[in-house]
Amino acid sequence: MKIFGLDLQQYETKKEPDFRVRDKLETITVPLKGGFGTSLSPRVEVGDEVEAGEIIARNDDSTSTPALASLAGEVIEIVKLDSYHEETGDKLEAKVPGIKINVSSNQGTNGSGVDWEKEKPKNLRELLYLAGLTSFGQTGVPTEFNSSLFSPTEVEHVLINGVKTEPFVHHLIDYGEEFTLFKTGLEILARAFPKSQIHFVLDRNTRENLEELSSSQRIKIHIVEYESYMSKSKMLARNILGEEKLDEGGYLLDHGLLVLPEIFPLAAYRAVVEGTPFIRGRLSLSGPATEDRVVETPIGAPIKYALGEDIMDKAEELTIMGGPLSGNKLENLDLPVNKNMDSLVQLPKPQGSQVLAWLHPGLGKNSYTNAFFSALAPNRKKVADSGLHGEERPCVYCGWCSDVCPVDILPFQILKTYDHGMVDEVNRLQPQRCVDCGLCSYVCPSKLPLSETVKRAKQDQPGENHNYVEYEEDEEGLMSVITPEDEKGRGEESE
Amino acid sequence: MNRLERLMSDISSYTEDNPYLQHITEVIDTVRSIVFEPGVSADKSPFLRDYIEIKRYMFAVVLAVAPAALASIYFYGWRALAMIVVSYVAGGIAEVTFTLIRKEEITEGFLVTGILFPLTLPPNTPLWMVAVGIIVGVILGKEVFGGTGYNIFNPALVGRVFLTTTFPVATSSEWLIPMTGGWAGFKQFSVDTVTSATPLGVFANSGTLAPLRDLFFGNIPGCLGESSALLVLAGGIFMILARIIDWRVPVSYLGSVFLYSALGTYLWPNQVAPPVFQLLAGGLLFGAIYMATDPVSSPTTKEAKWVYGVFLGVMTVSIRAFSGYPEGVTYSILLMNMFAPLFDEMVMTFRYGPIQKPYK
Amino acid sequence: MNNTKDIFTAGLWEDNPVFRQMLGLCITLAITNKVANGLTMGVAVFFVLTASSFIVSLLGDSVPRRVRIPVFMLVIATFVTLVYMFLRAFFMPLSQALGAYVGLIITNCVILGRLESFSSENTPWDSVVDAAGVASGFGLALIAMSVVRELLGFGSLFGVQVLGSGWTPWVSMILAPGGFLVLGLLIWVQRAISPVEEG
Amino acid sequence: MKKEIWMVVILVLVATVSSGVLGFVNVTTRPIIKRNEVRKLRESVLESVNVQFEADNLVNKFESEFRAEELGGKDIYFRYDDEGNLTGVTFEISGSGFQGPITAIISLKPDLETIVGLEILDHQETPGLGARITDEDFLRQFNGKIVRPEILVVTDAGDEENKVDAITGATRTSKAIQGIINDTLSEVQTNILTDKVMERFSHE
Repeated sequence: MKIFGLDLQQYETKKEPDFRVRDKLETITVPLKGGFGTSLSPRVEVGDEVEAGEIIARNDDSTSTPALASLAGEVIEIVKLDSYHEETGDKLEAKVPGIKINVSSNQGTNGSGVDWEKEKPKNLRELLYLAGLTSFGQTGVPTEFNSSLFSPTEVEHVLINGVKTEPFVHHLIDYGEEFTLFKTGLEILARAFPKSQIHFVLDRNTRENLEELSSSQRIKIHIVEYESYMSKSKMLARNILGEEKLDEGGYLLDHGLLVLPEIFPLAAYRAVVEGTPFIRGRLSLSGPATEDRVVETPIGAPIKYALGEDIMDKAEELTIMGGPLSGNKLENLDLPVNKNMDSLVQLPKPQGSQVLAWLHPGLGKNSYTNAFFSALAPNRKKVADSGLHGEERPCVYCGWCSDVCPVDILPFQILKTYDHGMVDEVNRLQPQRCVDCGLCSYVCPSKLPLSETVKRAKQDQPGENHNYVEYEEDEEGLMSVITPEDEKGRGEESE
Repeated sequence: MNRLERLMSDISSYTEDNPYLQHITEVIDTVRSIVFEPGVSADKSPFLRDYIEIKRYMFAVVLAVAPAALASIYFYGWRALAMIVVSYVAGGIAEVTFTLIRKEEITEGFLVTGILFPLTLPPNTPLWMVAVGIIVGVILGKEVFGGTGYNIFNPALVGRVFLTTTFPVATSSEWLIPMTGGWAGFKQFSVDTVTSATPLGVFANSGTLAPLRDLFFGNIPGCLGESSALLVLAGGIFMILARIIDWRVPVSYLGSVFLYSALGTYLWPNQVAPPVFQLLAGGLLFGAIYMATDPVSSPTTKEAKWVYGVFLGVMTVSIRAFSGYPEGVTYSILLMNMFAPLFDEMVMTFRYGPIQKPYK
Repeated sequence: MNNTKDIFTAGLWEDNPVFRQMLGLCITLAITNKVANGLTMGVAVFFVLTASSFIVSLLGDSVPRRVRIPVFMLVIATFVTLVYMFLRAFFMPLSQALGAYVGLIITNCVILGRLESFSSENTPWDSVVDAAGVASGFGLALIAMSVVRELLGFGSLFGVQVLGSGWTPWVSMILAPGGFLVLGLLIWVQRAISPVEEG
Repeated sequence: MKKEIWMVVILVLVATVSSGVLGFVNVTTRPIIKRNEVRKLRESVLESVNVQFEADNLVNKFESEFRAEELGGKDIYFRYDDEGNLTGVTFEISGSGFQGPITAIISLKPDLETIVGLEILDHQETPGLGARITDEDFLRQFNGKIVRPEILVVTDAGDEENKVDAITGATRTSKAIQGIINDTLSEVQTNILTDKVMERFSHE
């Protein structure tokens, strides 16, 4: 227990998650956009029969990654799916097209693998592209195809982010049983990007014995402290690239860094060695309002089905996509699972109506301050809920937001200057350093929208590339994407 | 939802609809939010929020100052409590009236001002002066700037300075000798043994130093809250551990007082009192722990807090030694309050460079 | 602006030199701790302002632009010196209380401002009315401030104890800080009664 | 060219008229102003020795009581009894107070140590606080006090012959008065008066 620090571990439910597989499905809806890239146009029509693993949408003209049918069946409808802004979580006007398939067989694919040690790197990258794996990363995985803004030669470092430090969130990989596969996946990556260094970053709690990995020169292991902000790719990149480079803004791949999720090496192993494309995603469910589990499910299955019916019992509780500190509210549990969904957290609604809450000793309340006497009762279970625990008040300049900030910015000053429209002052305060950890909003006693404001200030930065792609609505009301290439061009023009 | 809460929400919605009562809805809602924690979920990330809130934040200060307040009753009788009550009532009415007229929100900062203010006054201050002082402090020290969070000066000290300049005879010429032994002040309403000077005043006039033991435990004449160094320190340690105040300000303030007065005693022994006496006498500890650390009116960056504390110390010792006033804590804090934003600005310029004006 | 009443009331209230235009604050803060001082200063300024306005508007266009300030100053200085000597001769205690501030009426920007912006371009009658309005506004501000300050600071008005002998004097009201406080509060009151139009 | 000449003409004209008017007024008021000043000084001097006077007999009274002499650049007013014996010395003392200079009139017995009376001529002390040095209650305390070795203005004077009570809440001003009396007196005693007074004594 830390006296002078933010100890979010107190919230953790320490038990191991329950691994399970979901594959009894009647219909699935494969979204034609998941992760980085423009949304695709379907290559199938209603009535077509598709095989599991068959490419059902592909668009070589714009930056994208093919979409695959995750189960065999008949295409029954092309639907429009709700879409959410990936950064703010706001529901967008535009819809994402999806292909609804009436499942005829829950069997997987019968593909055949290749001997990865003999394949050329270029072929390995092609395999990754065809397996639908190249939509990961901030700007996609570079291949010979049009899957990323960058070319494979620009990749200097590949970083596998095995850090899960936001409260409650589980790892998607069982580092015990699946470790060999995972390790092979890393070696495949090393071959696919022969001129780059592979980094695998873990938090301290994940696995103790790592000698097996460090045998290879090409794969470097990093172990980071268990802090809630450490899982942010920008934060990890600091260790590899150094602060100065990151403060310039831009994409990580501008500096040659490709950050990929921990599921990637395993998926790459399956795609290359077993010949199974990425049609089964993994999703962790956790949080105090639900049962903890990690589920493997065909992409396109409705979320609530993928996780199990019992999630519906908790539907009135808040469901968050991503971690509780930086995730987005998920209102519609009928949405299909897409490729880059990895974790759901369910937090209970606040109980409310506690009489004179501010006079209670608060032994079960974890807090940055010790104004609660919970520090005196370390063994007592700490309650977590989605409550604001107070009303919004003017800033009193307590300075806690800048104390907890891992990248040394002054969120309250950014809020003050941003709200007054003082653009130059905001720019001076370097909001682009922010890694979106959300801790400033977490600790704020005045309940001010600090992290939200810093995010907005960051997006307004001159010369700052948006981390995410901007969307526009086309004539049919479907989402079309301003390709980041266009955006790059625009940026240069306007400056 | 229990009966009381339902009743309050009924009252609230009734006043909202009634055109004649609309303007007191704010008061009802404030009372409601004080009594019941509103069960509102965060609607933007992070969805997990710390349990700390302004009410608890402010209440922690009240909790920290409570021992010193109790001690003031012990030393000076129940009149000390009467002063605190008058301060809360008069200041509360001023605050609520003002916020209602200005149609602003009622904020919780007054919880702290209301108790800190009377503790900075001499124990024999007439009760009506306490009321005048807190009203001036709340309105001119805080509300005219926009309420809690926007004030430049520490409102309690604004009230105090107003009283000492307006009623100098009543607030700085006569002091009471505290009672000790047994139940002391808990048995009576007021004390009437009068003396003419505090230990600092005695030093300024005659160069005599009060015994340090008395200064530490509280057997000395002075303002209500400042008499016992021990209890003030205890409150300070609690607040530092609870993160309510930053340790940098008191440490740099007291440290610079110590160093400067050590040097000063060596150079001008007749004017500058020795360091330990300086630390324990007068309102220095109370000011360093409860006043200089007021988050709104002090700097917010860590480096600026150091600078602020050092300046405070130098200024306090200088005023004590070389000016007409035996005590200088109030004036130095108010003066440095004005410089707090400047120090922050300097730190930001140092850390992030000057403001770039690209289009000019 | 030809309406006599409009000209007068503008100076008296809407464009009050102290509360609205923030002019002549040095004098306002310095001498308003007693009503007698405030009144005397008000009368003195009234005399100097109306008289010099009248003279300046008579001179009118015959003064070349480039020497207008020296001419104005000469006119003002003449009247101020008159007042100064008059007070010293016949109201010795008052003149001592006002100290250097009578002499400083010369540099009072209210006066120079009116001469420059109004009297030099208008008819003698309008100028005198305007001067009277502005000077009354100035006097009104002085008296309002000094009433508050003397009442609280001494418990008296014109030196007569009105709040009883038990009144505890509010010393700060007599001193400069009280001047600032009362000025600020009165500006607040004036603006609450007739709000400033934005823009 | 014509413009410049006109400018000069106007300036000269205005200046002439202005100085003419002021000159006239000055001539008329100067005697009155002068009289006022002298009057005030004389009133204070008379009050310091506690001599009653009426507004119309001020001049007579003053001239019958005092003889003014300038010694060492200072106006000293000597007072004699009917037989011509020196009975008192009065002069102006001044020094810095808390807020600004303080000028006062002090009257002494011929021993130059016993105070007969003290009057404040001018000061800038805080009204209601330091300004209470002009109060009769404060000033009357000095009557009969002896400046030996020096006068002390303290919080509780008792009956001691060189101590007076300070003004509550105005310690600085009280100390200033103490300083002004002690400093000026010792200076005047040693440098200007002692010889002169001794001479008078022996002479008479």
